[in-house]
This record gives sequence, structure tokens and C-alpha cells, in this order.
Amino acid sequence: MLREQFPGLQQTVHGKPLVYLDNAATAQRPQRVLDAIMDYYLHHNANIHRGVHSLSESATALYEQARQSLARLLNAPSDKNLIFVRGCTEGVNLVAQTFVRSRIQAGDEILISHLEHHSNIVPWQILCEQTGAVLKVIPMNDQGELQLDQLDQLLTEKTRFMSVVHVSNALGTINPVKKMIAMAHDKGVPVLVDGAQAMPHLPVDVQDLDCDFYTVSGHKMYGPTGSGVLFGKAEHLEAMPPYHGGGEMISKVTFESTVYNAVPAKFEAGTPHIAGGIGLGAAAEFMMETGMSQIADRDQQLRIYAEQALSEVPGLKMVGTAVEKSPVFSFNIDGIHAHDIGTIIDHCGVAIRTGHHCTMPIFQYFGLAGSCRASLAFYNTEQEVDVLVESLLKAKAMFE
Amino acid sequence: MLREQFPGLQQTVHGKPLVYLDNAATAQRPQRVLDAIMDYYLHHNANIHRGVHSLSESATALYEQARQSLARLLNAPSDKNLIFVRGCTEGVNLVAQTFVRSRIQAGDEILISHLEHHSNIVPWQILCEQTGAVLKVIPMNDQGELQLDQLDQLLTEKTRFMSVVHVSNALGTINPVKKMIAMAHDKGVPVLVDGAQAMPHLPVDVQDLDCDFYTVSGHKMYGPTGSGVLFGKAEHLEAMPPYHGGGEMISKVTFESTVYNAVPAKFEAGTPHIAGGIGLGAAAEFMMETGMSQIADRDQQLRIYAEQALSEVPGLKMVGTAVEKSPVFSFNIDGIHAHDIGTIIDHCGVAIRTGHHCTMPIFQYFGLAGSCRASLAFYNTEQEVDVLVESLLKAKAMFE
Amino acid sequence: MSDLNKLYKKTVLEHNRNPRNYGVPESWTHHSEGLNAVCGDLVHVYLTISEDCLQAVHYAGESCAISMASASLMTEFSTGMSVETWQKKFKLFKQLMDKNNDLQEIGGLGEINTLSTVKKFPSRIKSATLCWYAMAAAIDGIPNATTEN
Amino acid sequence: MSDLNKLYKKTVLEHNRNPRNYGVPESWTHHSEGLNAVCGDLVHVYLTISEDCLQAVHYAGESCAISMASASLMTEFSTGMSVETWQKKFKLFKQLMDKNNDLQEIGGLGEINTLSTVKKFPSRIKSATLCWYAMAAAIDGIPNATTEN
Ligand SMILES: Cc1ncc(COP(=O)(O)O)c(C=O)c1O
Ligand SMILES: Cc1ncc(COP(=O)(O)O)c(C=O)c1O
Repeated sequence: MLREQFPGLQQTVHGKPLVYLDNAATAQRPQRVLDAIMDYYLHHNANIHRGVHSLSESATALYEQARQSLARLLNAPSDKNLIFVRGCTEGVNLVAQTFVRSRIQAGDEILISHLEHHSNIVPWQILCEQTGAVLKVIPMNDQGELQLDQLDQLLTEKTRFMSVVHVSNALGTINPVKKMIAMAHDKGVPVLVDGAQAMPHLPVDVQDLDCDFYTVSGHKMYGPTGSGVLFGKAEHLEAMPPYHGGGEMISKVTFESTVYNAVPAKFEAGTPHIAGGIGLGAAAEFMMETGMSQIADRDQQLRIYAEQALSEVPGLKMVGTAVEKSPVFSFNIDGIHAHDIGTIIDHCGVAIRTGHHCTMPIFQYFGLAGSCRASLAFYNTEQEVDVLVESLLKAKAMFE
Repeated sequence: MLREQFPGLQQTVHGKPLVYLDNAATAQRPQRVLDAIMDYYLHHNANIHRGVHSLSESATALYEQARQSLARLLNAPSDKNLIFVRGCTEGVNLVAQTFVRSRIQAGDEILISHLEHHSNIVPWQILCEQTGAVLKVIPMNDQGELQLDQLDQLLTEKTRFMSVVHVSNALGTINPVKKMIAMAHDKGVPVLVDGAQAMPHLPVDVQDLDCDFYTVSGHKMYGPTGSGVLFGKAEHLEAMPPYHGGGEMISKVTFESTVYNAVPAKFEAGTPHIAGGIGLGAAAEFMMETGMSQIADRDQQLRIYAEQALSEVPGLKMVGTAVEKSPVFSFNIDGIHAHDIGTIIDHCGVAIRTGHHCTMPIFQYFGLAGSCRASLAFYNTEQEVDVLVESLLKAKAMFE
Repeated sequence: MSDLNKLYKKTVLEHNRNPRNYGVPESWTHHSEGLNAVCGDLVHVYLTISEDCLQAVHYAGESCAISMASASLMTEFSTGMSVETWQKKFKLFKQLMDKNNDLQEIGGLGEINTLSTVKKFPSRIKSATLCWYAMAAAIDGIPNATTEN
Repeated sequence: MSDLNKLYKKTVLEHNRNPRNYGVPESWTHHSEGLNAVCGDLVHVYLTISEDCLQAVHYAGESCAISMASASLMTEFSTGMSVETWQKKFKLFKQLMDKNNDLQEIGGLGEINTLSTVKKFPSRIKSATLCWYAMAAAIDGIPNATTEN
């Protein structure tokens, strides 16, 4: 059973078996990811890239193999298209401060969507403040779907960049990013896709999407914390100025001038999170062996089951009812505040998130302060959905 | 025995017991650091700061306790003075791009020293390119010591910032940073200290030093890869613009405007390396229990022993002979290139680093392409130093 | 009784169902808005102070049960008190709610002590304390308060 | 014999001690500088090409024994060869040094095959290949070469 490979799931909370439904915040990790981390610390504990001794050579080899695994998972043309980052947030900030900052002027426009996570809003607000550029937003409808009929007209001759989320962490909406990218490219606008919530659930093929950049968080795709990857098209990575200055990203330094190293080293200043990169590689291997389409299928089974089960809770109002959805459920229950629900069902072992989920503009749209969010992964079960429903009924009973 | 707490040391390389003398590149980690990492992944695997469920609450508590441990280790006034970063490189870049960038103009000066690691050179070169500021360098002498008699005149009314290394990774020189900081403050110049190589070896007291910023790398101080801490004085952290935009660092977001969160959250956008922060807290606890002055004393015993032992290798030329030194030895041997030595003694189980150690300007000064560097930690032994010396003699014999 | 039941049962749910002094009063002399933006808690406190005495204490807002009940309890507890006394009580309350100790009750806080169970739920402490910070701000003439830092 | 001894003993140390065609020649028709800045390897290659034939091949520089011996071997191996033949040999050499296979030798590379042991030492492969990339650059009229990327 796949589920048994995840030791973090085998525990009890308040004496009840853990029902972990907070996967959109962070996933659990399979044993082989933990083993890969420990194998590095126990048997290959060295810094990478410049050592001639054996430990350093094997650590370097493991780290670069991980990059190759991730290139295969994303179907990148080469592992040289991948930059290791701390997570999606760093990926977006890196692109904003290098690629976009170097080609933007006052009055230019950056286009995002109403479904973005704060990590794909605030970096652009900061950039706009720094440069005088203007932030534009693709609107959404009451189902939590983007109004794509407005996209064409939002892509003006002033638009310099578009950055959009693949799957919404708050509502589960799956955006038709391939189509959106094609529309942007028609106007010559390069596109970053925030894949934080897509990679754990869907097959992602950066060449098929034809995105200019794609970024993922390791900790959400069953990998270590502090790990992640930014994919960039080779010509962009070559042309972009570097990000951090430091060790590894240079090939020659004098006090007068510095020659930067080749891509991707140019963007990886300093000692990276070596154990994290290696662990993330193991997560990628795990996902490929399990099969991304198997994972996606299982997700959809769970989504359908949970949608049905939750609809039977009296007074439960679902927020976000897109046709194309990941197994993420945002909801409120009449007369009980989300935080109270979160606290109460935690005592039934059920872990969900409550609040605005770092997407305040989405909840401003709906006139809500936030929601309860149950986010599932392929290792969750129908029984766990049943426990969630029961626990919600208990919370209701307590408040009656 | 302390040494036995480091499982990475208990292995063989090419059939020989590992003699790990590459500690300046990255240290080995005690079992309790690995245990802390695994304890998080197995028993507290959740995202931090906004969850109401039990796993998230305990993960948050562990992460914030780690910050407190680090505050105690550095003697920071409060844990709110500490920002978690990926390592020293990110720490320097963060200060350059926020604090310094926001207060510098064309023609202003930034002062560094000739002993800096590339991570404390290139971020300032990038900033100078962005702003038109000018980089100035405190010179060094043939012993690899800074010429402090020149410092006063290098601190001009144009100097806006000074960034200096506490302990040189290439030569081991321990700089009198407290005195240097006082001199800079006399001219109203704020100071960042790069503590990458100091924290693993010396008691560090940021209040006694009176530095404005101090940054350390977790992986060099017996903690996890991808972890580190930046200390900043409270008034600076309050006044500085944020760094990355994203989740956690805001308190309110609309598309029109954003209110930043309080310090230190303001500088910690996105999901951090949770396991790394927790592991680094365990490293700090380990160091405090072992005792920083005990560690420093043991380092000096080893330094004296190794200095003597290496001086007996015929043809060995030491690079960097400062009076105040950490147990770091840069040397060359007549007629054998450093890379060849590194490869050969690796076959005796001895791990050293060869090359320029990310300090090209230091080796330009000495007219060298690089060196062999043996860098010791308190868990190394006199016998290991003897193995190093024997292995060097073998390498020489091979080339005769 | 489990911590959860302790937290919610009795007092809190009762006050949540039957909030005392809820709603914007017709007049007031002091007002402050307490907002914990990150978790979305919002509470307004309206005071009528005359001759250094808290003649009336009202609250309004939308938040979780703990936040609402804490405000309801606070208004009941505070009405009629002198400002000086209230400020002493506020100090005691902060000690009661400090997660670094495990005091279950403090003399002189009466029914407020039922809130101490919240310390078992660290992420919820701010819900219980927000209204008190808002009231302290109102007394000091400060229009906004938060417990975030 | 251990890999280490295989790598250093015999050929490499011999060429390191007695480098062939070392030093800047009096004249040349083609030149390139090969630099791997990160590891500090530097090698200059000087060619005299006439009628598409490598009449003379010299090298200079300062690097590790592997780099120096590889250059020495290369000059001996290449001298007198037609440029076309050399370019075929260069392709074979790249295959020999590709760490993704474990070919120990390739027909037609003669003594150059002794360098294949370097694949056991991944961090040193670039030392062995730098001079070849520099020579290829010199033939193409490119003044600088590197194997870093
Ligand atoms: C003195 C010094 N400063 C800065 C750094 C950069 O640290 P990191 O690579 O952990 O970012 C190092 C690491 O080698 C160092 O030795
Ligand atoms: C859609 C989306 N984008 C970006 C992020 C930010 O990712 P991280 O916190 O790993 O940097 C998240 C994480 O919550 C997310 O869900």
C-alpha cells in the first residue's frame, strides 16, 4: 500500500488516528525521501561542486542526479534548465527581481490573476513599487474560475509579463494554463506558472505547456522542507542577470570585476540545501514510479467522493465550485467560525487549515474572512473523508 | 566522547578510516541534529504559523524554540532579532538588497576587506553596479592579517556600510572585529559581520561586538544544510524594506496595497526550511551544552599541534600565518599541484579541500592559483593530524 | 472532561449563544478596533467612561466563538469598574493568558479564569486576548489594536 | 593496482616529469588559452598548421599533473596528424572521457587511453580534457576555451 510508505501518517492525535487533510499547506513525505536525507548526512556528508575528495564527489553526484530526476519529472529539455530554490516563493521572487526587473519600466504592466497566492502577488507589488510598473488582475467568477474571455484584452501592448497559478491552493481550481500561455505568447508576453499545488497532483510537462518559467515547492510534493525548483527556458536563463552573489555562482572574481558561472550555477550562490535537493530528487523518483497519471486519477476519485460527502453536511457552504478541480475543499458552516471548527475537529484527529490560506483577495471577493480548507492527497482514503464529515457533525452538535 | 556523537565520522573511505579535515566547507552533524530533523518529519510534519491543528501547533512551537536557542547562542537581545536564512550567502545578500540598497547613492562607498569570501564580495559588487556606489577594500599583509592602521582613513564620510569576515575560511585569520566595529561606529558606519567560520569555533556575543548585523551558516556549525540565521539590530529590522514577497511576511493583502507583518516575519516570506530551523536549534543547544569556550580551547590545542606537525613536512609552504588563527591550514608543497595532493591523500582517507576556496583575491595577492586547505573541528584528533602528515609524505614520495 | 470540552462547553458556548453587551451602542466616549488580520479576528470595543469609571462596555465584530465569548465575558466583568482597577485586572489577565506559565486561575478574575484553558491551544490564545488589547487601546485613546507581533 | 596508482603511476607521472613539447614555441599559426577558472587549471596550446596538417603542437601553463600530462600526451599524439583526422580523434576522446559510459579504451587513441582512469575521479575529468578543448578552439581560431559549464 502506498499509504504505508508515509511514516508521518502512522500516528495518533488526541488519541485518534491522524486524518491529515492539510496537504495543500505541506505534504507528508515517503520513507525513501527521509532515507535519502539521512543517507546524505550519514554517508556523503560534504559540500558539493568543488571538492576533490570522495565524500564531496559522491555528494555532488547525488545532488546533480536529483536535478536530473526533477528534469525528467517536469519533462524539462535539460537539467540545466532547473535552478534549486527554497520553494515557490523564492522562485517567483527570483524571476521578478532578475528576468522581469531587468526588462520593465514605469507604466509597463504585469498581469496576474485573482486566484493567486500571496507569494505570487506581493513580489509583483514590490516590483511595481520599485519600477513604477502597474499590476493588472485577471478577474474570477462566483465559481472561482478565471474569466478568460477577458484575458485577451488584459494582454495589452504594455504587458511585459504574466504570472499565474496552475492550481489554486484556496479553492482547488485548475486553470487552463496551456491555453493562457498560448494567448500570452501571441502577444509576445512571457509567462511564469506557479505550480506549487499542481505538481503534487498532476502530470506537468513544461515543454508541452511552453511556459517560460515554472516553479514548484518541494515540501508540497512529498519532498523536504526548504527545497524547490525553478524551471526556466535556456535563452532566458542565459540572458538574465544573476540573483544572489556569492560562492559557486562565479567563475572568476577580482575586486574590480567578476565573471559569472554558467547556468544554472549562476543562480545558485552559496552552499545550497544539499540534503534538500537530494531528498527532492527522491520525491521525484517516487512520483514517477507511482505514476503521475495514477496519482491524478486517485485524486479525482477522492475529489468526487469528498464533494458528495461534504454536500450532505447541513449548513455547509462550499467556496469555489470550479468544474476542473483538485481535491481541495474550502467551506464554511453556518453559525460556526472556521477557527472553532478547526480546533474542535483536531480533537477527532482531523487536521485541516482555517483562515484565508494566504489568498486574502479570493476571500475579499466572496465577502468572507476565510474558510475551513480540507486538502487531500492520493494517500488519503474514503474512510478519512467519512471521519471528516462525522467530526464536522460533532462540531455542529456542540454549537447547537 | 564528543566525537562519537557524530555518525558521519564513523566511516571508511577507500578502505581507510575517514579523516575529515574539510570542516570549513561543511561540518559533520551530531546525532541529535539528525534526530531533531527526523522527529519533525515523523511526529510534527506540518506547516507552521497559521494552523490550528495539533501538528501545526507543535511544529510552530519547535521552530520558534529553535529561534530562541539561536538567540541564546549568539546572545541576541531577543529571538525577534533573528531571521532564518539559507546560509551566510543569503544573509549578506538580504542585507545588501534591503538595508544598504535603501540608503545608498552613486558615489557612496562600501568597505569590505581583502580576506572576504566571494559571498561577501559579489553581493556588494552587484549592489555597486545597481547603484553606482564604489567598493573599497581593507588591505592585508603577507601574514594574511588585515592592515588595520589603514582602516581609519578608509572609513570616509562617503562610507555607508562595512562588511567584514570574522574568521577567514581560506587562511584561518581571526579578525579583531570588535575593534573594527567600534572604529566604524565612530564614523557612523553600520557593520555586518560574516560569521560563517567564527560561529563553529568561537563564542560569539552580538551585543558585546555591537555589530549591526551578524550572519551564520547552519551547515558549518554542525546544523542542517539550507539553514542559517541573520541577526540584526531591532531598529534596523524595523526600518528596512522587506526582502522576498510572499506568504507569512504580510499581515494584510489587497491588490492595491499590502501591510507587512512584524519583524522577523517580515523577512521570512514563504514556507521556510522548517526541518532545517529545528535542526539548527538542536545544533545550537549542542554547542551551548558542549560549551563554546571548551570548543575554542580544543580548537587551539589542535591548531598548535597541527602547525607543528605540518611544519615538519619538507617543502610545505604555509599560506597565512596570522598570530590569531583558527585551526585552518592553507599550504602548498613544492612540485606537486594541490589537486594532485587532494586526490592522492583522499586514498588515505583524508578529506581536504584544494583550490581557491571561494577567495580568489586572497590567492591573487599571494600570486597563487590556490592551495590545499585542511580545516579542523573540535572533534578531530591529534592522530588524524598525524595521518594527514603521513599521507602528504606519501604524495611527495609518489612524485619523486 | 477533555480540554476541548473545557474550552468550549459551559461558559464559552453560553456566551457565544447569548452575548452580553453586544452591538454598537447609541453613544460612547471611547472606541477601538482590534484586528488580527492574519487570522481574521475583528472586534470593536465601545466604552462610556465618566469620572474614571467604566459606565458601559460594549463590543461588536465577527470572529470565532472564543473571541466573541471572551469579549462578552470581558464586558460583563468590566462594567462598573474604575479604570484604574481595570488596568490592574488587565495585568492579571495577561499573566493568566501567558503560555509560559500554567496558571489555571488567578484570584480576582472570577469567571474570566475559564479562558485559561485556551493556553492548551496556543494558536487560539490571540483570539481570547484581542478584545482586552482593544479595550486597553480604547481607554488610551488609540483607535487600533492587534495582538500580532 | 589501485585506481589511484593506475591514475598517477606510469604514464602520467612520467609525462609530468618529462613533458613533451612544453613551452612557448618560437612561432605558431594558431593559439588558444584554456582556463577552468573554478579549479584554477590553465593551459595554452600553440599550433603550427600548414596544408591541413598539424606540423607542430606545443603547450604551456600551470596546472595539476593530470592536466599537464594530458597535454603532453596530446601533443605527442597529435603532431603530424591531419586536422581532419585530429577532429575525429577528438570525438573519440570525448567519448572515452564521458563519465556516463565506462569505456576503458577506444581503438585508435593509443596511449591516450591511459587517461580513462580519470573517470573514477569525476572532479578531475576536466583537468584531463581542458587541453583538448583548448586545441579544438585553437584550430577553430577561438582564443579562449573552457570545459566548465
Ligand atoms: C567566510 C565565509 N563566508 C561566507 C560563506 C558562505 O556560506 P554559505 O555557502 O553557507 O552561504 C562561507 C562558506 O564557505 C565562508 O567560509
Ligand atoms: C499556490 C501557491 N503558490 C505559492 C505558494 C508558496 O509556496 P512556499 O510557501 O512553499 O514558498 C503556495 C504555498 O502555500 C501555494 O499554495
